[in-house]
Amino acid sequence: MTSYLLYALAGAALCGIGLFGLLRLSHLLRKLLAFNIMGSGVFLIMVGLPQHQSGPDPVPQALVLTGIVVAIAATALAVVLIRRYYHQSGMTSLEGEAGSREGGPL
Amino acid sequence: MIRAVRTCFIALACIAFSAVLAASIWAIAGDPGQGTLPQLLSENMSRSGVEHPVTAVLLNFRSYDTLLEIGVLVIAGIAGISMSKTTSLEDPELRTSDPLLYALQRWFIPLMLVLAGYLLWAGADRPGGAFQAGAVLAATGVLMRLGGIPMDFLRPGLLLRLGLVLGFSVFLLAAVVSVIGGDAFLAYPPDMTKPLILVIESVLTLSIAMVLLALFVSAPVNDAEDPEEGDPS
Amino acid sequence: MTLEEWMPVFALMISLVASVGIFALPETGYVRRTSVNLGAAVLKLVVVIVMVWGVFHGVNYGVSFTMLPGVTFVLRADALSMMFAGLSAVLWLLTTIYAVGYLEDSPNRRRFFGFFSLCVASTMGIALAGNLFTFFLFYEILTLSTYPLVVHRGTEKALRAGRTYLIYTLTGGAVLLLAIAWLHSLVGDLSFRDGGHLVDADPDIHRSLILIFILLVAGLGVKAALFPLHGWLPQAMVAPAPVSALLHAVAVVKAGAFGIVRVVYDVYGVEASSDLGLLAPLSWLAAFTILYASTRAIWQVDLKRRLAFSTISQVSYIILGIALAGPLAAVGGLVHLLHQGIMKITLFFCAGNYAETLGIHRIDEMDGAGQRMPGTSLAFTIGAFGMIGAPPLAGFITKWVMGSGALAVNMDWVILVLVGSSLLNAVYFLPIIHRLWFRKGKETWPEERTWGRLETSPWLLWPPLLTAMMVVVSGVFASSQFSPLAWAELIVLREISE
Amino acid sequence: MTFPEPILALVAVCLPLLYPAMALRSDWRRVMRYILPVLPLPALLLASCGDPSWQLELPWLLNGGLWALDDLRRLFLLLTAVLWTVAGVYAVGYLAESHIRRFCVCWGLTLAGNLGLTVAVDIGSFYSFFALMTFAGYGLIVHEGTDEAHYAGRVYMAMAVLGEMSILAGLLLAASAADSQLLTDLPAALAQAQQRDLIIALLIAGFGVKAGLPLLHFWLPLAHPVAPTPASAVLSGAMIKAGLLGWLVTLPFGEIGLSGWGALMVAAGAVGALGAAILGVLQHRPKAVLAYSSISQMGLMVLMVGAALADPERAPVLFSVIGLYALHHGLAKGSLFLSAGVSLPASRMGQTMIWILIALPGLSLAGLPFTSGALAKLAMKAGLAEDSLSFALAGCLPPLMTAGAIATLLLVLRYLWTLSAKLETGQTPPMLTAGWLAAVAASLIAFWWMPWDLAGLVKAPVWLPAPYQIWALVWPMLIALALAGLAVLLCRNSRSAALGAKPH
Amino acid sequence: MTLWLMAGLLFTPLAWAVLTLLTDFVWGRRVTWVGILVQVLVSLGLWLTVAQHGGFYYDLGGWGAPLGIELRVDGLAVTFVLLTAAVASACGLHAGVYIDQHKPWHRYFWPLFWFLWSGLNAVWLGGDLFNLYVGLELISLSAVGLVALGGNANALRASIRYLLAALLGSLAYLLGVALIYGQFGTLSIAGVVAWLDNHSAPAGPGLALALMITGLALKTALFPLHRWLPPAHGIAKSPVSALLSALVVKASFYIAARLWLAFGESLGSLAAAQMVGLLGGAAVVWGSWLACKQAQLKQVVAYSSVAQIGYLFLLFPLTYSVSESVSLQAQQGITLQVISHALAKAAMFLAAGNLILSVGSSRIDALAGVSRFLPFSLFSFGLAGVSLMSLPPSGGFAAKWLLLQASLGSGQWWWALVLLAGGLLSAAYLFRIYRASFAENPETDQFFHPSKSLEIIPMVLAVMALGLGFVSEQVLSVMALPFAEEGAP
Repeated sequence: MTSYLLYALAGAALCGIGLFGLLRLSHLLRKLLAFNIMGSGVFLIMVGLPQHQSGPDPVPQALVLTGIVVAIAATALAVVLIRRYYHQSGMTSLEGEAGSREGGPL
Repeated sequence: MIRAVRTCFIALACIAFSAVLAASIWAIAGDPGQGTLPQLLSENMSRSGVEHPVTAVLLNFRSYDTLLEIGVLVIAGIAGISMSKTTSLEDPELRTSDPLLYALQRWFIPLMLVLAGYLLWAGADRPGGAFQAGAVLAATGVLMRLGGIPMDFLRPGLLLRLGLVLGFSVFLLAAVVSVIGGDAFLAYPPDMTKPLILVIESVLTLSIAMVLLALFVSAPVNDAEDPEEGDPS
Repeated sequence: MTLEEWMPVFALMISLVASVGIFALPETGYVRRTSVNLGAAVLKLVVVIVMVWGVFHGVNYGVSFTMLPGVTFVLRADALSMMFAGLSAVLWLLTTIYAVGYLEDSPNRRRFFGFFSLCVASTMGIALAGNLFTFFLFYEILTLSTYPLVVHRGTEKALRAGRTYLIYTLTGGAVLLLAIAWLHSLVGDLSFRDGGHLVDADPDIHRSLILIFILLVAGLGVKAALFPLHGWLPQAMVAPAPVSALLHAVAVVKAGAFGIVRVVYDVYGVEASSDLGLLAPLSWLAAFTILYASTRAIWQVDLKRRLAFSTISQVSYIILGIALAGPLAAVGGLVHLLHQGIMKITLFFCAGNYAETLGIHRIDEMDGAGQRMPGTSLAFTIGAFGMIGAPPLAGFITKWVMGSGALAVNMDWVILVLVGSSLLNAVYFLPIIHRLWFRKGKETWPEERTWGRLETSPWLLWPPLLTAMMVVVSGVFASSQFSPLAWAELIVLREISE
Repeated sequence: MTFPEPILALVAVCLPLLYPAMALRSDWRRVMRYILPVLPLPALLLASCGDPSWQLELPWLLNGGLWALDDLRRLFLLLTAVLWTVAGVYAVGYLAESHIRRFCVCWGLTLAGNLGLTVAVDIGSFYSFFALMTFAGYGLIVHEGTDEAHYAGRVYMAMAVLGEMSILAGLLLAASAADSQLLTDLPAALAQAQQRDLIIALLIAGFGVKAGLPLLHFWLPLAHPVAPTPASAVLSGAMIKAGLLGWLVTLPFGEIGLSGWGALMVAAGAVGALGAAILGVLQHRPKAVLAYSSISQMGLMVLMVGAALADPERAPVLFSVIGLYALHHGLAKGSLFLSAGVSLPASRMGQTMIWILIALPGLSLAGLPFTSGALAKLAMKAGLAEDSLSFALAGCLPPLMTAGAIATLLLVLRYLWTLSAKLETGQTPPMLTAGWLAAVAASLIAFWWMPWDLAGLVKAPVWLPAPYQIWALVWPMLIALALAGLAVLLCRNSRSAALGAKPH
Repeated sequence: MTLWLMAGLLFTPLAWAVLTLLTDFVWGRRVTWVGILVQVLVSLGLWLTVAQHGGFYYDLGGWGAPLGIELRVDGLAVTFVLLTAAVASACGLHAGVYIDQHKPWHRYFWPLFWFLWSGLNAVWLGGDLFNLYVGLELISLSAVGLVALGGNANALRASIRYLLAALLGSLAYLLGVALIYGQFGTLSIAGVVAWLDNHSAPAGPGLALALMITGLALKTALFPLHRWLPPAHGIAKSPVSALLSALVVKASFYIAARLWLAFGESLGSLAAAQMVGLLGGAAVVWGSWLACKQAQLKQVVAYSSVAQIGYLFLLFPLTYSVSESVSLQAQQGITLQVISHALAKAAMFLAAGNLILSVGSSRIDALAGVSRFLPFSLFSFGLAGVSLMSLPPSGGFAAKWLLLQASLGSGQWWWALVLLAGGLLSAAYLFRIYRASFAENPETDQFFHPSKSLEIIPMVLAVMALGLGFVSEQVLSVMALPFAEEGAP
C-alpha cells in the first residue's frame, strides 16, 4: 500500500461524491462543480494507480494535464452556457419548466 | 418524502459505485506491475528534444492529444465569444475603480508576467510548461479585470480571434511542415525539435491565456437569439 | 452484358424511368406526361412480348449480382414470370389510357402517375424476381408505392384506408421477411427453380420448414387477401378507379398470390409441400376464403366494395388451384391469374365509368344505367358473367379446368366450392345486371361531363371494352396456341418436367 | 354436298350470335326488328336439307370444340329453327317500340344458344350455349318490365342458376369420369362411373329446371304469361326442349338399366303430367294455362325418358319417339302461344276461321287424328307398350298415358275458354298474323312430313290411322270433353248462385 | 502518397477551422466549399488506397504505440471517414444556404463545424484509448456549441443538458481508461488485446470495460440514458441536427463497438451482452413509441434516432460467444446500419428543415396539403424514411437482413422479433408524417419554395441511403473483416 494507492482510493471516493452531486443537485453551477469533483477523482485514480505499481510514471501525468485542460474547456463552455441560460430565462436549474417534460441531466 | 427517498437511493448507488470502483482499484493494484512504458519513455527521452518527460509526452510523444486539446480549448473560446453582445468582451457595468487595488496591480502584473515566462521556460526540464504559463498569464488578466483596468483591447474582432488560434495554428503548421518532407504528421524535423517545441510552447501560452481570459472576462450576454425553426417570426 | 441479360432489366427499368420522368415533369405538362406514360407502356409491352416469344422458344433471360454476402439479386424470366409480366404490361397500357381520361382536370396528377409507374415497375420486378429475396425486395416496394395512390384523394376516409392498408401490408411484409430470413439461414440459396428445392430436405428441419411455410403464407396472404388477412382490400377501394382496377384487382393481390405460387412450386416444390402436409390446409383456407368473401359481397351496397370482396374471393382461386397439388388444377389456378385480372379490371373500369360519368357509387343507383351507358354496361355484363363462371367466358375455363384438376386428384369437395362460389357470384352480380338493363332508369342523368354522342370519354370507354373482349376471347379461344390456358399449361409442363 | 354443312353450321350459330352487334348503332334499331325472322334460316336450311353426317372441328374453342348433327339433334334443330323462324315473323309484328334493341339482342343471343346447343357435341360448347340461352332468356322474360315480370324473372334466374350449377357439377364429374370433353363419350363412361348416381342426379336436376320437372317447374307458369308472346312461344316450344335434349345426350341411355332412376323419372313424369293439368285448369290466364300444359306435356316426355333410362334395350326406340313427340309438341305449343296474341276479325266467318286455327294445334296436342299429335301419341303408346318394357313401373304407363291425354285436352279446352274471354276484335298486324299462321301451318304440316315408319312403331297406313288407332286416340278426348262440359256447367251454376247471393 | 493523404485528412479540418474562424459567414462559406472539396477528395483517395492495398497503422509524430499514438487506418475506419465526408459536406453545403447569414454569431458556425469534423476523423481512426477521449471531447464540445449557437432559453437548456450528459459520459469513459492503464500499462487498444491474448483475463478491468461502455452508451443515448438527445437534436438547426444524429452519436457507438469487439470476449460476460441488447431492444420500442406521440416534425425524427440507436446495440449480444460467421454477419449488419442510418437520418433532418421552411411551422399537422405542392423535400424525406423503416432496397434493409441472419443463426431469435417490430414501429411514426402531408387542406395553399440547392442535398443523401442496399456487397468487401482485424483471438 503506497500513498499513490491512497490517492487512487480517494479518487474513487471523490468519484462517488461527484456522481452524487451531478445526479442529485439541481442548481446548474453546483452540478458543474460536482462534475469537476468527479473529474478530480478520475484524475487522482489516473495518476495514482499506475504510479503505485511502477513508480513515477510521466505518461499519466501528461494525460492528466491534458485532461485538466479539456475539463477546463468544458467547464468554461458550461459556464458560458449557464450564464446565458440564466440571462435568457432567469433560471438556474433545468427542472420544472414548461416545455420540458424531461427531468434530470440525462 | 419522495425527494428524500430519491436522495437516499442516489446516495446508496453512489456509495456502491465508489465501493466497486475501490474494489477494482484494489484488485488492479494487487496485480504485479505491467508497465514497460516508463522505461520506454526514458529510453526515448534523448530524441524528444526536451528534458522533462511530462513535457516530452505532451509535446512530442503524444502531441496529437495536445493538438486536439488545444482545439477543445479554442472551441470553448469560440462558444464564449459567440455570445457576447458588444464589441468589447468587457462589461463596463462591472468596472470598479479602487485605488488600492490599482496600486497592487502595478506590482503584481509584471511579477506575474515574469512568473509566466519562467514557467514556460522551466517546462523543458522540470514541472511547468505552456499550460501553466498560460494559466498564470490569464490569471494576470483576471486580476486586471478585477482591479478595474479597462480591457477594451479584448474585442471579439479579428485580432482576438487571431490570438485565440495563434497557438493552435502554429502548432498545426509545425505538425504539417514535416509532411512536406515526407514524414508523418506531427513528426518534427530531428534537428529542429527543441526550437520548434519552444516556439509552440510560447505561442500556446499566449493562446491559452487568451482563451481563458476571453472566457473569464465577464462579457455581457447577448440578448439576441435565433428563432426556433418553424416559429413564425 | 448480353441482350439476354439486359432484357429483364429493360422490362423493369422502363416503368421506373417513366416514373422518374413523370416526377421530373411539371404538373401542367399534360401532353408530355401522357406521351411519356403511354410511350413507356407501349415500349414495355413490346419488350414483354419479345420476352414471351423468347421464353416460349426456350431463351433464358436473366441477370444476377451479389447484393449482400450470401444473397444475390436475381432477375430472371421463366414462363410463370412472363405470365404475370405480360398481364401487368398489357393492363398497364390499358389502365394508363383509362387513367388519363379518368383523372382529367383533377389535381395531383404528376404524383399519381409517378407512383403509378413505380407500382408497375415493382410489379414487373415481382414477376421477374429470381429468388425470394429479390421477390421480397419488390414486394415491399410495391407496398410503399401503392400507399400514395390509396390516399390519393386525401380525404379522411382515404387516409384511414391508407393506414389500414399499411398496417396489414407492412406487418405482412415483416412476417414474410422473417420467414425468408429464417429459410435462408436454414437452407441458404433460395433461387426459384422448377420443382423446388426442398424435396429431400433434412427431416430434422421439417418442423421449421412447416413453420416457415405458415409464415410465408401469412406474409403473402395479406396481399393475396386470404381469409383473416383480407380486411384492407375493401377499405382500399376509396382509391381512384384506375388504382382499384390495376392495383387492387390485379397487381397487388396478384403479387401475393404469385408469391404463394412461387413458394409452393419453385421454393418448396409441390412434392415437398404436400409431403409436409402443407397444401391441404392451404386449400381449405383458400376454399373458405372463396366462399366467405363471396358471401360477404352479397351484402355490400357500394359497388366497388362489392367488387373488392369479389376480388378476395377470386384471388383465392389461384391459391386453391395450386394447393390442390395436381397439374391440371395448377393450370386452372395459374390461368385464373390472368383471367381474374382481365375480368376484374373490366369491372373496375366500368365501376369507375359509372362513378365518373353518372356519379353512381351505390348499386341501388344503377337502375337503368344500361340505357345511358350501353358500352360500359356491356363490358360490365361480360365481366360479371365471367366472374360467375358462365361459359364460354374466361371464368368458365378456370372453373372447368380447376374442377377437372380437383377431380383428377380426388378432391371432389372442390366441386362444391366451385359451384357454391359461382352461385354466390351469381347472387351478387346478377341483380346488378338486372338493374343495369331491366330497371327503369332516371329520366335525366346527372351530366357530370358531356361527350356528345358518346356515353363517356373514349379514354374511359375503350379500355373496359377491350378487356371485356379479352375476357370473351380468352374464354372462347382457350384451346388455341397462345391463349392464357395454353401458357398456363406450358408453365405447369415445365414445372413438372423438372 | 359435304363441304358446305360445317360452314352452314357455323353461319347458323354465328349469325344470331353476332347479330346483337347491330345494337351498337342506334339508327339500326328499325332494321334489327326485320332481321329477326331471318336469323334462324341457315339453321333451318341445315336441319332440313343438309346431310347429317358432317362434323365441324374447332380445336381452338374452349376445351376443344366439335359440332355435329345426328338424327336426334337434327330433329331438335329442325324444331328449334322452325319455331324461332315463325316466332321471329310474329315478333316483327308484335313488338312495341320500347326497348326494342334490348329485346332483339336477347332474342339473338337466346336463339344462338338454343341453336348452338343442338349442334354442339363437345361439353364446353354445349354448356356454353346452354348457359347463353339461359341467361339471355332472362331478358326475354322480363322484357315487359312489370313487377310481375321482374318477379318471374327473379324466380327464373334463381332456378336457372341453380340448374346451371348443377349441370356444371354434373358435367365436370362426368367429363372427369369419361376423361373426355365430348358428350358422346359421356353415357358410356357414366354407366361405369363411381359416382354415377350423383352425376345422374345432378344432371337430371340441372336439365330438369329447363325441362320443367315437377318441383323444378315453378318458374314456368310465372315466366310464360309475362313474357312477350313470341318469347313465350320459343320458351315453351324450343327452350324447354333443350333441357330434354340435355338429358338425352348426357344420361347413360342404352348402356345400363337404371331401374331406380327410371322409376323415379316415371313417377316424376306422372306427377308432372297430371299435377300440372290439375293446377293448369285452375288458371285464369291463357298463357298460364299453356305453361302448365307445357309442364304436363313435358311430364309425358319425362315418362318416356324414365322408361328409356330403365330399359336400355328400348332406349333407341324411345329416343325416336321422344324426338318426334318433342317436335310435335314444340310446334303445336308454339302456335298455341302465338295465338294468344292475335285479334279477332270483325266478321263472324273470320272469327270462326280464327278459332278453328287456334284450336287445331291444341287438338293436335290432344291427339286429334290427322294431326301430328295423333302420330306422336300413337308412337308413344307403342313405344311404351307394356310388353316391350321390363321394369317395375312399366304396367302403370298405359293408364298414365291415357290420363295424360285427357289432361292435355282438358288444358287445351281451358286455354280456349280463357282465351275466348280475352281475345278482342281488332286489327292484327300483318306480320303477327303471318307468323302465327306459319306456326299453325308448321304444326299441321308436320303431320305430313313426319317419318311415319319411325322404328316400325306405327304402321305406315299411308294417310289414315287405322280405326283401332282412331279409337284409342279419341276416347280420352271424349272423356275430357265430358269433363270439360261438366266443369262448365258447374261453373255456370255456381256463378249464378254466387250472383244470386250477391246481387250487384 | 498515403502520407499526404493522411496528413491532408488530419490537417484540413483543423486548418479550415482556423481559417473560417478568421472570416465572416459568407467568406467562411466560400472557404468551406474549398475545404469540403479537399476533404472529400482526400477521404476518397484514402478509401481507394485502403481498398486496394489494405489497412495500415499510422504512427503520429513517428512514435509508435505504446509510446506514441498510432492511428488504425483499416477498411472500416476509412469507410466511416468517407461517410463522414459525404454527410458532413452535405450538411455543410446545406447549412451555407440554410443558415441566416445576417446574424453575426453565425460566423462561428464554420469553425465549430470543422472542429466537429476533425473530431470525427480522430475517432474513426483512433487506436489509442486516451486519444479517443480527446477526440470525443472535441466532438462533444463542438456539437454543444453548435446546438447552443444563438439559441434561446429552450435551445440553451437542451444544450446544457446535452453538455452535462456528454461530460458525464466522457468521465465514465476516462475512468475506464484510467483503470485500463492501471492494469495493462498501455493505452493502445492493440496493445491491450495483445496482452490479453497472452494472459488470462484479470478480474479488475471488467469494471473498466463496463464503465467505458456505459459512458459511451450515455453519449450515444442508449435507452434509458437517451433523454438528453431528443431536445438537443430537435431544437438545433436542421443541418446541425443532421450532423448530430448522423455522425456524432455514431462516434461514441463506434468506440463502444470497437472496445467490445476487442475486449468483450475476455472482459465481458453473457449477461452484460444480453443486457445491453435488451436495452437496445427497449430503445427500439420505446423510442418509436415516443416518436409516434410527438407533435413536432423534428421531434419525431429525433426520437426516431433514439429508436435506431437501439438497433446498433444489438451488436453486443450478437457477437458475444457466437460462431465466427455469425459474428461477422452481425458486424457487417451493424456497419451497414450505421452507414444507412447516417445517410438517411441526415437526409431526413435536412429535408425536415426544408419542409419546415416551406410550411412555416414545425408542427406535423401543418404539413397538410404539402404533398399537392410536392416539394422535392417531401420526396427526399420519404426516401430516407424507406431506409429508416428498413424496407428494401435500402441500406437499412440490407442491415436488417444481415442482423436477422445473425440472430437466427446464433439462435437468439428474440432479436429478430425486435428487428421486425422496430421496422413496423418506425413505419408507424413515419407514415404519420406522410399521412399528414397527403391530407388535403384547402385553407393553406401558400407554401414557400426553398431554393433548389437546399432541396437537392437531402435528395442526394436519401438516394445514397436507398442505393446502399444494392452496393452493400461492394461496401462490405472493402471493409474486409471490419472491426475484427485485431479483435480476433
